[in-house]
Amino acid sequence: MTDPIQTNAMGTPSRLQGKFAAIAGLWGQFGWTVRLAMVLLAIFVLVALLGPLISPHDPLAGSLRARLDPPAWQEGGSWTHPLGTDRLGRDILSRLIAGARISLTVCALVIAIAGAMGTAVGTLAGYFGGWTDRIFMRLVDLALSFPVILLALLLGAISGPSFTNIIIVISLVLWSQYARMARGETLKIRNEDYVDLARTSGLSDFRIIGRHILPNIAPSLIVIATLQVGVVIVLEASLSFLGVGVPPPAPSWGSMVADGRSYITSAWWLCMIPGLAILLTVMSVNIVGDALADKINPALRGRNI
Amino acid sequence: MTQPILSARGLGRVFKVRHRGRMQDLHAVTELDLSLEPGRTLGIVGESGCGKTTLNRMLLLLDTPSSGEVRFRGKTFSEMSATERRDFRRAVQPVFQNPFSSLDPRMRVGKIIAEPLSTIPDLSKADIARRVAEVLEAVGLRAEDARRFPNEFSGGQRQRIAIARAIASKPQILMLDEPVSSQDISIRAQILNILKDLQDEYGLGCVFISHDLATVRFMAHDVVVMYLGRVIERGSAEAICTRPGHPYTKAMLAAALPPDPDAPEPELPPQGELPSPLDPPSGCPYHTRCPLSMDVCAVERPPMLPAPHGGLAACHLLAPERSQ
Amino acid sequence: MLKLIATRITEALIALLLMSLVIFLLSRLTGDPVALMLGDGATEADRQALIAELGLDRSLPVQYLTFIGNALTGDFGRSLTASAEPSIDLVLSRLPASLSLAGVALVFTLVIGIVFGVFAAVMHNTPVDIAARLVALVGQSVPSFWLGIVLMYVFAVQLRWLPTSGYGQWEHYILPAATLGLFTLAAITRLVRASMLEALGSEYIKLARVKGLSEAVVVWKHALANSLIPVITFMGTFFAVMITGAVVVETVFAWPGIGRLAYESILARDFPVVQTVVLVITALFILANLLVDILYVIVDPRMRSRG
Amino acid sequence: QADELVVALSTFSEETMTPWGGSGQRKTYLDLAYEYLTYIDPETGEAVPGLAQSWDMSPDGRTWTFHLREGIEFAGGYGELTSEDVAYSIARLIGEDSRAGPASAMRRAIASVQTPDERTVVVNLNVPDFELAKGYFGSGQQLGIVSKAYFDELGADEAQARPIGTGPYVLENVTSGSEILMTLREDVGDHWRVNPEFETVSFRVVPEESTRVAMLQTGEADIAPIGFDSIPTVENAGLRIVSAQATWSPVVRFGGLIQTDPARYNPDTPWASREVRQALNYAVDKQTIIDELFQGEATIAASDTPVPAWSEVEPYPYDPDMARQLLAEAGYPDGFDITLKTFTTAPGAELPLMAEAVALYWQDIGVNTTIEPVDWPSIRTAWTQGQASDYVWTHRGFPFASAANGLEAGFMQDSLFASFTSPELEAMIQQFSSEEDAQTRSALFTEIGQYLRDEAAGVFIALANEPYGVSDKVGEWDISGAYGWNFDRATRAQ
Amino acid sequence: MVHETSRGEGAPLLEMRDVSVQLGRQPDAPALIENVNLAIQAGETVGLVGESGSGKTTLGMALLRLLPPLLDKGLSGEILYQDRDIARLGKNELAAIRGGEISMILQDPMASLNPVFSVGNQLREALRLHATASGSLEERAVAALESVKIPSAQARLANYPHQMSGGMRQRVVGAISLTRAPKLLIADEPTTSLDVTIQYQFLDLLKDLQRRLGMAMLFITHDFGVVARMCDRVAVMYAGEIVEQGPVRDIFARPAHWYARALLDSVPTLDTALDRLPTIPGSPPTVGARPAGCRFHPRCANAQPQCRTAPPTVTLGAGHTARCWFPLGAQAGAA
Ligand SMILES: Nc1ncnc2c1ncn2[C@@H]1O[C@H](COP(=O)(O)OP(=O)(O)OP(=O)(O)O)[C@@H](O)[C@H]1O
Ligand SMILES: Nc1ncnc2c1ncn2[C@@H]1O[C@H](COP(=O)(O)OP(=O)(O)OP(=O)(O)O)[C@@H](O)[C@H]1O
Ligand SMILES: [Mg+2]
Ligand SMILES: [Mg+2]
Repeated sequence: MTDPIQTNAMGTPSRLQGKFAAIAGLWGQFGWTVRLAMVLLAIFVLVALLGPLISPHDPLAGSLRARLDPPAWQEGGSWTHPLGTDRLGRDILSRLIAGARISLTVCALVIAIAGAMGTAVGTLAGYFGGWTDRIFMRLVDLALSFPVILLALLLGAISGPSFTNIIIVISLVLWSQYARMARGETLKIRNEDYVDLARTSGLSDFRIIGRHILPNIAPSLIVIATLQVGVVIVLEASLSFLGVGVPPPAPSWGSMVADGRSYITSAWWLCMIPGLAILLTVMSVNIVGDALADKINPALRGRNI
Repeated sequence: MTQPILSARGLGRVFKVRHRGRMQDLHAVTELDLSLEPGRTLGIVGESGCGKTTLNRMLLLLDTPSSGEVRFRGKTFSEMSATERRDFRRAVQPVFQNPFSSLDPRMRVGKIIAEPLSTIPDLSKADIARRVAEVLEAVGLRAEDARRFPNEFSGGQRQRIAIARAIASKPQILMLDEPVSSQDISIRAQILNILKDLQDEYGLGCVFISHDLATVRFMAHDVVVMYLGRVIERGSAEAICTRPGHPYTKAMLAAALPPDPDAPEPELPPQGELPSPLDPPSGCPYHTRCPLSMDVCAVERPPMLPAPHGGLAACHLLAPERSQ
Repeated sequence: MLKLIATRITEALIALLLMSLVIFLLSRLTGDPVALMLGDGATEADRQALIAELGLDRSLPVQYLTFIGNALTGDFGRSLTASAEPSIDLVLSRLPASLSLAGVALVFTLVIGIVFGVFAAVMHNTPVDIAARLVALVGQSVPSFWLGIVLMYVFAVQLRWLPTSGYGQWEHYILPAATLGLFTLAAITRLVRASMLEALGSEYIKLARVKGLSEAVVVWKHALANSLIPVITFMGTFFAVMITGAVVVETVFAWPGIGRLAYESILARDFPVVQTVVLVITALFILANLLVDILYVIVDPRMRSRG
Repeated sequence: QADELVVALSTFSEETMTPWGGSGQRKTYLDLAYEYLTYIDPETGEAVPGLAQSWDMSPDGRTWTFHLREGIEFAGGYGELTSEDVAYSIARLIGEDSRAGPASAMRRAIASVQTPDERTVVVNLNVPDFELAKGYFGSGQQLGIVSKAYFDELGADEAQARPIGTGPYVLENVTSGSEILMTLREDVGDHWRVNPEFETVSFRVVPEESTRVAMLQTGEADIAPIGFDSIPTVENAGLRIVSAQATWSPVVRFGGLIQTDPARYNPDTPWASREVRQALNYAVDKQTIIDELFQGEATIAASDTPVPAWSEVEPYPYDPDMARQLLAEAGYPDGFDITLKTFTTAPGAELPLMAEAVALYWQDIGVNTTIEPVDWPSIRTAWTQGQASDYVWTHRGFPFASAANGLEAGFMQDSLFASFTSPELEAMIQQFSSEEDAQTRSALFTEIGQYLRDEAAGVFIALANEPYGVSDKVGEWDISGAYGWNFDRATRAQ
Repeated sequence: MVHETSRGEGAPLLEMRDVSVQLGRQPDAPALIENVNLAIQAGETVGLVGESGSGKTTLGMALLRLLPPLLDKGLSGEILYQDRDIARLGKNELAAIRGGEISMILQDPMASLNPVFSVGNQLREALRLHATASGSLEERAVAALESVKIPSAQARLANYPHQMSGGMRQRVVGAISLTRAPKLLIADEPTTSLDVTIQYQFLDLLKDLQRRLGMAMLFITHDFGVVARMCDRVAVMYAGEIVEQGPVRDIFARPAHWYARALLDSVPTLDTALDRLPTIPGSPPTVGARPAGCRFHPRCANAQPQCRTAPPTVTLGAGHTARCWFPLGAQAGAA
């Protein structure tokens, strides 16, 4: 029995149910690997969001006396630090949780910046063609293939590793992929008859881009964005290794692995646990991304790098 | 004779294309004249690549002619004021061949149909909704369908939506570029009937583009036959489909196979390859395929000459000195 | 074809100029080599003398133009730190190590990636496919330095099959090449698998089967030839990925390549070397892309008529 | 092979082969080829005879006379060592094109060099230097003696690619960025100084520490510098650790305390107050840092730089309450914000980690620390340009080759790398530099150490060792203090 | 015509018995085509007409087992060719039948040629398999192109598909498909993407080749004009079923199924000016949503309650059958 007042407040129930059914239907279409990956990702996001609430310790506070404690199940470990402690005696689990938040923030910001930049460039280039296209695309070619890591190092060396730098640098590496994708998709959609029809209806170019082009290229861009989450995490880790990653003491998963690398034989959990977290997350993201690509635009499958 | 509502004079379109490593001119449409009177339907036939779509896009002002001009109510686009341009956009509406690409998959049908209305000032939401319902019913769909998305419709239904959209702004001319060639036979007949009804009901003028003479015959009053970007014959639909004057039109008629196992063999069956528009033949563009080709055909391009059916055809055989 | 190469080279030169400017400006933003070269106890007068000696007292545009002018005559300046060795010599001496490693990684990546990709596609949804996809997934999910260290510990320290690091014999190539290549191997496997699946469903494959061709010819000739086109497109990016990876891998495996040289000279603010490394890398990259373009024309006849 | 000693280093620095061609870091490999006028006794820290058999100093410390050992042959048949060679080596080291670290200071100090005979070198100084023999001319510095004949014969360009010295090894081959291979001189027979056992010494550059550890574990390297945290790993692998004792001192330096130079003095920082600086010292539990981060391979530093003479100075104890109290007295009962910049060098890979540990302790007394990793050139540039005035940074101090020079470089406003000055301190140093009496000098020196400690010129953490992993292929090998690697003294295990 | 001389008394060249194709192996999976029974005699041309989505291509693909894996798993029934059941052959046996015994021209000439190999390369590949032929490979390739009336055949061998026009490509596909003189050719809408004048010429060419090689043909199309010109017999498909089949003249003159009749009527013609076209209301059902009973009944002008149950197959003349409760011809015959 539905309460009429509640129904009114919530909007038409049938539509809500419809949406729910659609999501459930989509869920049903995926295999168990994809579902597992989705659950893992959901946990990852949840952990990142809840962060400080569920973290057993302050991720930045440590005690040198309790450094390099092994995980609880190892000999010498204790449940105070279920995953052990790091080089300064900080709780690894707490840092992992805080790291999820940092990684998520980096991913979100990079994808927002690179996505916005790339989409703008790609869409304009694709839509207007001609010189705009040529200039923009040369730029993209350059950015896409130039070893931006050197720029990253320079930037890092100049102003020191900082959160802003990481995001700028990774965005610089990744925006071009969106640009290429957005351009390709825009070219396709520009030739769709409904764009011509919009023009014969007297719509301006920018309204056409806003109304027809962007909504239609969005799904492909979302797929790219999904797949790039993994790229961002791995790239950040590499930059951390080179000393220009997320600056300490903030724990990013990448810097945790990088910092723990010398302990691979003496205190394996230092780099293995965050390494595993990266592996699982990135794998999940890629699995989900591939599955989305299959549903949204099969041509994108396997095309990300 | 009434004043034409839409006309073109000396219309030409040259594309620059890269071919064999060089930039070359591709003459998609050349020196084309036509005029459309209110309430009449002009059929344009020709084989693939002869420039039909290019012509259509120029008439719709989606593409700029390389030469010649398009006039709407006697004025070229550059002569029109902003209001007149808006009037033009409302008065001339297209329907394209592919109903799948004509409808934005992310928009509800109602919004798609309302798009041509969105540039009209002083139109209330209710007015728009009413108009959308009206046109949906006019093409045989239901008003509720406005809330659905295009992917919930079959090809035939989509083409109806495209037509509904085209008539939403109460246009005076429909530009129809092969509106049924992607449709199944049973659907094709339905759409053709709807278009014909609309024509009668609203007194719409139409430009009907097709490669199928039989459909053109059914839809159009007058017919223009194009070959390699040029008009080679024009006349009434009945005349062109029964007493064509140009050998190419004859070949087209012959190739349109009748659904009759015992149909007689045609006298002038088509032959030869369609020449590349990048490298059009000299003289009469058709002479390379024409079974009746004469020496002069390769040298001199025939002018439009009066044909026995009362129209005009560009064939040396119709020259007064030869027609006897 | 010639025209393609000509336009490419023109574009390349513009790109080079652009790149050199960017690097020039960036590298001069903070930190200077003078501070590093001055011994403890040096005074302000020492500093000024050294600055003048190195020509760092001139205005930036003058410095840049001098650099470009000299570069045109083949003189890329001398390293500021190492007793003024010509920076181009330094770069060239490190180049073979990088190129040979990239070459080995490339071959390794291509051969295994293509074979994996093809089998995964042909045996779609079988354990083979799943295994290939897993490898591809893992390959794209691990940071290369981590992979490098893990591989080193497993194969060199634990199993003692291979040397940990160093440069010289063929054994030295295996671990760094594998580390460097795994990421691209994964990418190529995915790419080949996806485009093979696409190709196997295409009409021309049906026609090939209709002809009565054996399955091997259908797969390895008809489907694969088409699937290689996206792989070639990827090759352009491959180079960039290699350089990125090289900085890391060369550090981990003590490989004397230009990635590490770039990294070290950035850290030392050795401007001429930084500039030269970047220019050489950019030039190499442009060369690689030119090669890719040519390869394209060879593999995809449709590109030929585009001139 | 058993005849080869493989040394994995974190860097070759510049790969140049002349003593004046670059930094002192190259001494790791160059010291196999070049020798010095004097060597430093690791026990006493005093100079012992090297290529110079004996030396005299004029009482004013302005004239030094070195008497060369006889019968010392250069490698490659370039003849016997003469005073000409020494003069040439000095001239090159202080020449305009020299890239050696002490070049500029030596150029200022040396007025002339005379060679009255084949075996005698007389050095005239512009300013008194009572420690020239163990300082600039000792094995801890860069005055390796080259053969003048060799340079005359081949010309400067050719000759500098290949080191020809009196040392027991010659350069065999360089693979840029990868390996420097030294082989034993054929005529090494009865070398005056050492009796090397390894036929070849191969230096490999391996920047990544975990790779060096792996190489030790697999036996690919015999000697390699490692991080403190790798000590257990290396020991577990059955290898031995040899540490260079107290070769560097991790310290936190304060910006803007060049009180005698208005351009580099920033009185507005909280740490401009001595109480605050002391508080920041009291707040840090240095012993725990040493036990945990340095694996016990260090001792608490009382003052700047590892100097034996300062061992009597009492370090600040760990006393957070005292620290809080001092802060309150200085007007910061709730603490303040501070930026701590940090970087890595070799040795000194632990500096960022130490920075984090220090930050943890400071946090305890309410000093809110932001760590900012930078790289060494940035900070060094900011430092030389007097722009490092509103933050503090981690640094590593090195032992003074000569006390006077060290003090002048670190605590006089003339020096670009001064980290702390005050009028009293400069006066003390001046007095010390011109004091001719050894006893008084020593007392003055200790006084300066005490002053630095009391002023809390930095947060002195530790005098740290430099651990090396050593394989069981190596029998005896000891590293003597700073800059004395002694790879030519390494023996083969039985 | 050929079939008059070659039609034997014996078994047909190819016979489909209850062929169905489902989306996968599960018994309740939706079927793309259902219980198709169709026989092709040696040398005859059978037309298969129907609207888009009715299952024509699926049927053609099923005959050569070219369906995508999922559909191939859902194939049931028997496809008897000579003494073999194609539905049960393995990969190698299929390769042996394809090209030499049964060949196919695919729907889309633009996509049927591999874009990265030259035309000559692709042609020679097929020729090489034709062991019995004489002459050098090169000569045979030229001859093959000439047989499909491609001018300057020698030069064309070096061309790549994208360098040829659609009509030319379709002829190359024809040449490749016919190199090994198959006994049966399946032509899946070989002319839909061609211009009318080019289509006319290609149809003539096909007819000519068929006469020369004496092969049978299954000609898939949706164009009644083409059927009339090319075929001896015709089968009409609707929603995955063959609703009517018989000799061409019978069906054009006296269509029995209401669908076939309506379809024939709704085509505009050249010689008469009409005001309105007769139409079939609604649109064909999609695969998952096909109605029970007679698949056509929701759109049928003559639908009766009975039509909701599966209709019988009625015979209306020699080889002329229809699946309808109320066939048109039968009423006429009864009257
Ligand atoms: N944007 C363009 N750039 C270059 N060439 C073009 C362009 N648009 C059309 N063409 C060329 O112009 C000629 C006419 O094309 P158009 O599309 O007008 O033909 P059509 O008669 O509509 O053909 P179809 O029946 O295939 O639709 C063709 O040769 C075509 O390749
Ligand atoms: N692989 C597939 N998976 C699912 N459905 C399919 C598949 N292939 C075809 N279909 C569906 O099966 C039905 C029959 O398709 P088929 O291609 O055989 O029709 P057709 O008669 O050849 O149509 P057309 O005239 O358009 O070529 C269509 O509704 C199509 O959507
Ligand atoms: Mg067209
Ligand atoms: Mg089909």
